[in-house]
Amino acid sequence: MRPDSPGKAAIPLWKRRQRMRALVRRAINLAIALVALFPILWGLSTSFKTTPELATFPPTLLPAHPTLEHYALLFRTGIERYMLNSVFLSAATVIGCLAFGSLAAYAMARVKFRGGNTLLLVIVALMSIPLPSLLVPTFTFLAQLGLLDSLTGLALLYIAYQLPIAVWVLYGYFLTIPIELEHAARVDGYSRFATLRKVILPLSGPGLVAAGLFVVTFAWNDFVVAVAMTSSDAVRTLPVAIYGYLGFYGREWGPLTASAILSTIPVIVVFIVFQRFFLGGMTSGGVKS
Amino acid sequence: MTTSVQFRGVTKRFGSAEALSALDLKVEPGEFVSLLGPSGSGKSTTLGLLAGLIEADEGEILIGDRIVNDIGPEGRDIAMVFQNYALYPHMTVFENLAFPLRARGRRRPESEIESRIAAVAHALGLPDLLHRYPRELSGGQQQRVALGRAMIREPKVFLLDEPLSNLDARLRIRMRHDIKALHAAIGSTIIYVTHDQAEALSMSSRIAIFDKGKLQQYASPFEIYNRPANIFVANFVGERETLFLDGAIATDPALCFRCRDEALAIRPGATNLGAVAGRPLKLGLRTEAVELVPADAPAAFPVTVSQIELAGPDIIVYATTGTGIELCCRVPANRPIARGDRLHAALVPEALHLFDPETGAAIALPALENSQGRREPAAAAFAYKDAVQRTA
Amino acid sequence: MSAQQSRGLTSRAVALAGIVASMITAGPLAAQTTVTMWTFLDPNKTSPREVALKEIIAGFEAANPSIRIKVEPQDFAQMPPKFFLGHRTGGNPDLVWIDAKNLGGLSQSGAGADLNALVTKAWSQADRDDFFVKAGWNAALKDGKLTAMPLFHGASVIYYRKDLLKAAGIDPASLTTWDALAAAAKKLTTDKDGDGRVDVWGFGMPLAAIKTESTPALIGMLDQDGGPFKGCKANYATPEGIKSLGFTADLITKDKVTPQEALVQNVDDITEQFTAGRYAMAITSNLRFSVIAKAAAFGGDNIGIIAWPSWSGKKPAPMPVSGWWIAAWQKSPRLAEAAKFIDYLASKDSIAKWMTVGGQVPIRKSLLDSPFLKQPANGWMTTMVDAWSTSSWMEPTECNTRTLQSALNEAVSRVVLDKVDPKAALQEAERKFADAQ
Amino acid sequence: MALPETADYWGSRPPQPLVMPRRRRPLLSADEIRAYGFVAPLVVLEILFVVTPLVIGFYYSLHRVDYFELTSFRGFDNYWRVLTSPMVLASLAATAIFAIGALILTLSVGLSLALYLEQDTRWNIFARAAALVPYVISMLVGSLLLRWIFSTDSGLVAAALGPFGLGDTTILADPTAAMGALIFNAGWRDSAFAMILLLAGLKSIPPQLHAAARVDGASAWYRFRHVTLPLMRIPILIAVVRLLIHFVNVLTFALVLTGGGPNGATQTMGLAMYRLGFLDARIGEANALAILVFLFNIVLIAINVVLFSERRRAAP
Repeated sequence: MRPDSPGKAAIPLWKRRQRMRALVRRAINLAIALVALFPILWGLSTSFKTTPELATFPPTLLPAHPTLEHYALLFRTGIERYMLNSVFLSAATVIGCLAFGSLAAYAMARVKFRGGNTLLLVIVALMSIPLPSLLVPTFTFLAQLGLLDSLTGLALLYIAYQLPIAVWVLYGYFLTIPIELEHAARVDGYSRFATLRKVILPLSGPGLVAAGLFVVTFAWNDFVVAVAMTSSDAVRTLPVAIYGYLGFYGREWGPLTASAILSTIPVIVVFIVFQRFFLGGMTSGGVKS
Repeated sequence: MTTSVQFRGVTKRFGSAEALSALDLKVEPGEFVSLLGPSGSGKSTTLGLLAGLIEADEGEILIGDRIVNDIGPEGRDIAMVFQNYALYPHMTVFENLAFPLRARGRRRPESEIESRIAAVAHALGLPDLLHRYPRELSGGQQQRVALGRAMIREPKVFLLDEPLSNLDARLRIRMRHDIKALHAAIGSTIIYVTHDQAEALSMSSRIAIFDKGKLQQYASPFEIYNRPANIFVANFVGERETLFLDGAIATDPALCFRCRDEALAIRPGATNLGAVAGRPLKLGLRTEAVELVPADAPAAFPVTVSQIELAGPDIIVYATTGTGIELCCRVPANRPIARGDRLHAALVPEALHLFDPETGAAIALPALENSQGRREPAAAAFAYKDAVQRTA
Repeated sequence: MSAQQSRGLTSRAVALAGIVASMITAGPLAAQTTVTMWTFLDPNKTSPREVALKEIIAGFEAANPSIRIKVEPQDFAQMPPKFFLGHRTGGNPDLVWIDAKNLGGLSQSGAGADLNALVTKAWSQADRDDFFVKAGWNAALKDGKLTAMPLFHGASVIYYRKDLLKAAGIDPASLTTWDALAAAAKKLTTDKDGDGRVDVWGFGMPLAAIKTESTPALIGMLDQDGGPFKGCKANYATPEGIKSLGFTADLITKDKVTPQEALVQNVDDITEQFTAGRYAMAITSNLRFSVIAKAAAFGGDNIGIIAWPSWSGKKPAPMPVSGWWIAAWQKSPRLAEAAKFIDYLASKDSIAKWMTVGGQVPIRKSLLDSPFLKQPANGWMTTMVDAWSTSSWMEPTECNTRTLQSALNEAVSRVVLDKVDPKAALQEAERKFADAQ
Repeated sequence: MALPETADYWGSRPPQPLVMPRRRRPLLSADEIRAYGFVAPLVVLEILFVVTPLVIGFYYSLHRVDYFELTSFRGFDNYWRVLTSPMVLASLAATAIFAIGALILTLSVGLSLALYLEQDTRWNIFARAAALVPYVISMLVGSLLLRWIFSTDSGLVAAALGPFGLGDTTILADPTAAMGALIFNAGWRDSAFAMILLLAGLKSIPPQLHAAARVDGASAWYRFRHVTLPLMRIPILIAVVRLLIHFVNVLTFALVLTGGGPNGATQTMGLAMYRLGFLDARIGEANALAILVFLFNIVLIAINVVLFSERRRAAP
């Protein structure tokens, strides 16, 4: 740090401090990311280890001989079918929640009807019901409806579980849309439904994304409900398949981490793509309302 | 309790766009400087940089002798009034006024805080409102509270960011007056951002005009109005749009401006227009640069009145020349003029603004050596004052 | 999207998925009966037992071209309750695997078809007597009805590392008393790299409350007359019980041959760690032998199993019996085909497959002198056979024994962490057992 | 709910006749009927798949259930059994410690993250996305991975604490440390959820208020204490209630990370319910416990509802 070194001396002190601060901020951001991601990065590393290496002690941080054997095994045993089931189920849940959710949220946000306020409070209450306590009765009830062990039954359950939160987010979002727009549409002769479809929904992108992401996170990751309500291979979802690698006679860390990584990638991609909308939707909708 | 402010080659980029390029600006202690420009011109960026809310990419910012680039707003000893007042919604007026006093690290005795608030509240006519919340105040009252909050600490530099833009027209004129009185009373350096030229012209000791991130001109309101440094300034300042004509000064047979095959006669005056005769020019015409004259005046060209507008004591006459150039001028309202009248007009040499058509920069004229120069400021000053009143 | 559209799409996709699935499993032949079976094994996976199941199914289908076996792997914990419930609500598979703790539930629910009538009626007495683990056979027998057929038996056993014992000069045959076991474990607990931390522990036990195996706290009690149960009443707080619990806790606190972390480790953890070489001896299920042998870095032939020690050393403590049984759903429309498959599973050939491919101890006497068992690598199987033949013990199937191991494990925790008196800890465990009845 | 009834809104009342016919307001206006149509799918689905199972669960809780067969009516005996069971009582304490600890950790980390990452710079967006990953991936997988990191076998604990002479520390087998690990697991996953809720609240504070406070000379702490915190009161309270409900009921963390051990130190009510119902096959009692937990939730839910209404009133 010789003061006469030409490169350094040219940069004023305040600028160096400014840069230092920016660097420190970046370092902190990196540290946050590392703490959050470390376990997942370990899972990623593990998924590339050979089976013998998985059993060694102490465990290695990075695979000594990276291999794709676990991923290959997954595709040999038809994981793509479970993925397809999960994709279908997630899509059905998101579509159902957004369709029914925006109808209900619109009515609650814009139409005065008896019981509307009560319904709103009931929605908030429903959001907080713990699912595990409902499993056994749901199982018996679903069996009586003949919906056990079917994707339809599972999708209906998921929609019912996630509708309250979708309504909550959308309700908040709809309230932020200027009511004048809607008056204009109604003066122009649009019905309630057409107003919702042609005016409100096109303006609700961020709200729909926020609600959709909450819903998809649940539908894509749930194994508690799926494990209880389904049994046949044709309707097995990805999380249940992952859960299966926690086998009866010991965990199979290789396929377990590999399938976990496979299931994680799509959610992360979706979230990164929609992050801006997500926060936007939450900001102007769900919380502020 | 006053200090100078200086920008030295300050540049700020947002992404790849340069919001402010290489700004050099010095504000002397106790000055009232307006930063004037259209939205996106860099004036608010300049204020943000000075407040410390934005960090500069290049260059240095000084308050007094201190480089403040790496000092946060809390360490700069400044006060700021925000466009939307930024009153703390969860605090009463009293608490809002007390905030700057309590926020500073050093504890002040509550009695001192109370007496300061009482004084400021009295000065701004707020004593009855101290226990209300901001949402219970009118726009003008909120504005006063915001001012009071800025005053309470007696800062060295006052920053005002379009503080009047949310008020109605009359209130705005009154607040303008009050702020100016306030400046006279406390003598702090004030930096005032506005896009309203009337505010800038009526209050400032100097005006800095910005466009596209560049400082266009930095001078007294008088200079700005009467000697705009370039086409942008000439066009931006003034009651209504300035008319720009491409052509050249000719002295033969008489002094005139040749444009579109037409010779617009210029009445004799104190300026040495002949010095730039012949070269291509852009001529800027405001209303005061056109005069209605008798048909037999030494310099006159015929026009036809196309429209008239009442503007207070005057009327604005829109008139078309033979080739269809539309001029406008101001005459006292008692002159009987109607649409379709055929009249004569002449250009006023002292009120003409000449610019280089390539660079847009003003062309300076060598002054005439005779004594008639005295007349010029008086006439122009009248026009300037006039413009200020009318744009309000 | 309207509700009708969404539901329509759903049902169409379900139908599509069903068609795809049936194309995969049904094959080209049309006039076939498909028998569905729930098990925790997945024949598409590669563990020895799963391979054995696949081969057995292939053999059966070759012999019975008109019957297809479709396996639907299930979560092992939810499979039995789902089956019992499905008996009422419908939707059950034709066949299901049942573990020891659910045999009682099976007979109580009435979901299991009588296999005596369907299968063993046609057997000779010799055939029936061939199943030498009598406790396992009788457990599924109630009022003359056989509701489940044993497939293979399991037990919580002590695994050991031949190489490590040899290096320490310990003869596994000498570990007939608990004291000898503790002494050996002490010798085997070592810090190889000298960093002050133990690298290889002498004795590993799964002591978590979930996913348990039997530990010395229970096995030690079996030495007493009449065992730890009187009907469906637990009788733990006996002198033998107190001694057993104290011994187990001491392994952690006094002998320091078991890491304290064992208190939260389940049998999966212990198995993984034994496989990774963290233990010289450890308790896990004998059913896992083939999995461990396949994955162990130190080589499968270095693994041995000993019979349970006892207090006196005169005779080994009783070997517990658990394992898997197969049952047919009483309401199945394909009961005849299902019974055929059970018959095949119980055949000498299939049991031999479980032994040679699946690495399971054979449950038919007639297989005991097969050359496979004479191989040195399979010596552990002989150990198991001997232990079960000498003395075996099965949890009372008529009671809810689900809290048995977990409550005893919690009792160990109480003694180790809370320094509770063993007797009081056992009384707590007795209460837990009683509460569950 | 701002739109007045249509007829009044357009002011289109017919001229009043001399003799007023007795015209009653129809029971339901056309708009109301339409509104009921709009909320019908929601109401039907919730009644079918949430309310009905809740009622069935209550019915179960009054019986002895053996393998899903209701074998005898027990009245409220199951409740009594549950309330006097040492396992449940211990789990109550564990749940309280866990929920409060996790709440404090999650909320403080979430709030710090929200404050620190509020600006939409590229690096902040990256850090936010990374922090969100534990929340969006499966809870089961996340907890499994953390469990490995906390186990002595990973060697990470020894490596981290070895320099302090604590190389032999066992986290999962020590009741206090295991609870700490459980709380860490919750914080690791759910801080991002708190961050999102709070970030949304933060972003609704006009940025000029912060700028004003800075110019007024307020330090970062003073700004937080006197500007941010008072304006964030409702979003914070809502986050508190939502997280509390989640922590009181969550099962996966404890099930995967510690299995409730050691010695029941980390056995939360969710796990107790799971053990009773799924492991010990005591379904009547499990349902009784579920109903009791639900009643406790109702209290939290009521607070949530009250906060929600207050926020709606406060909104402009």
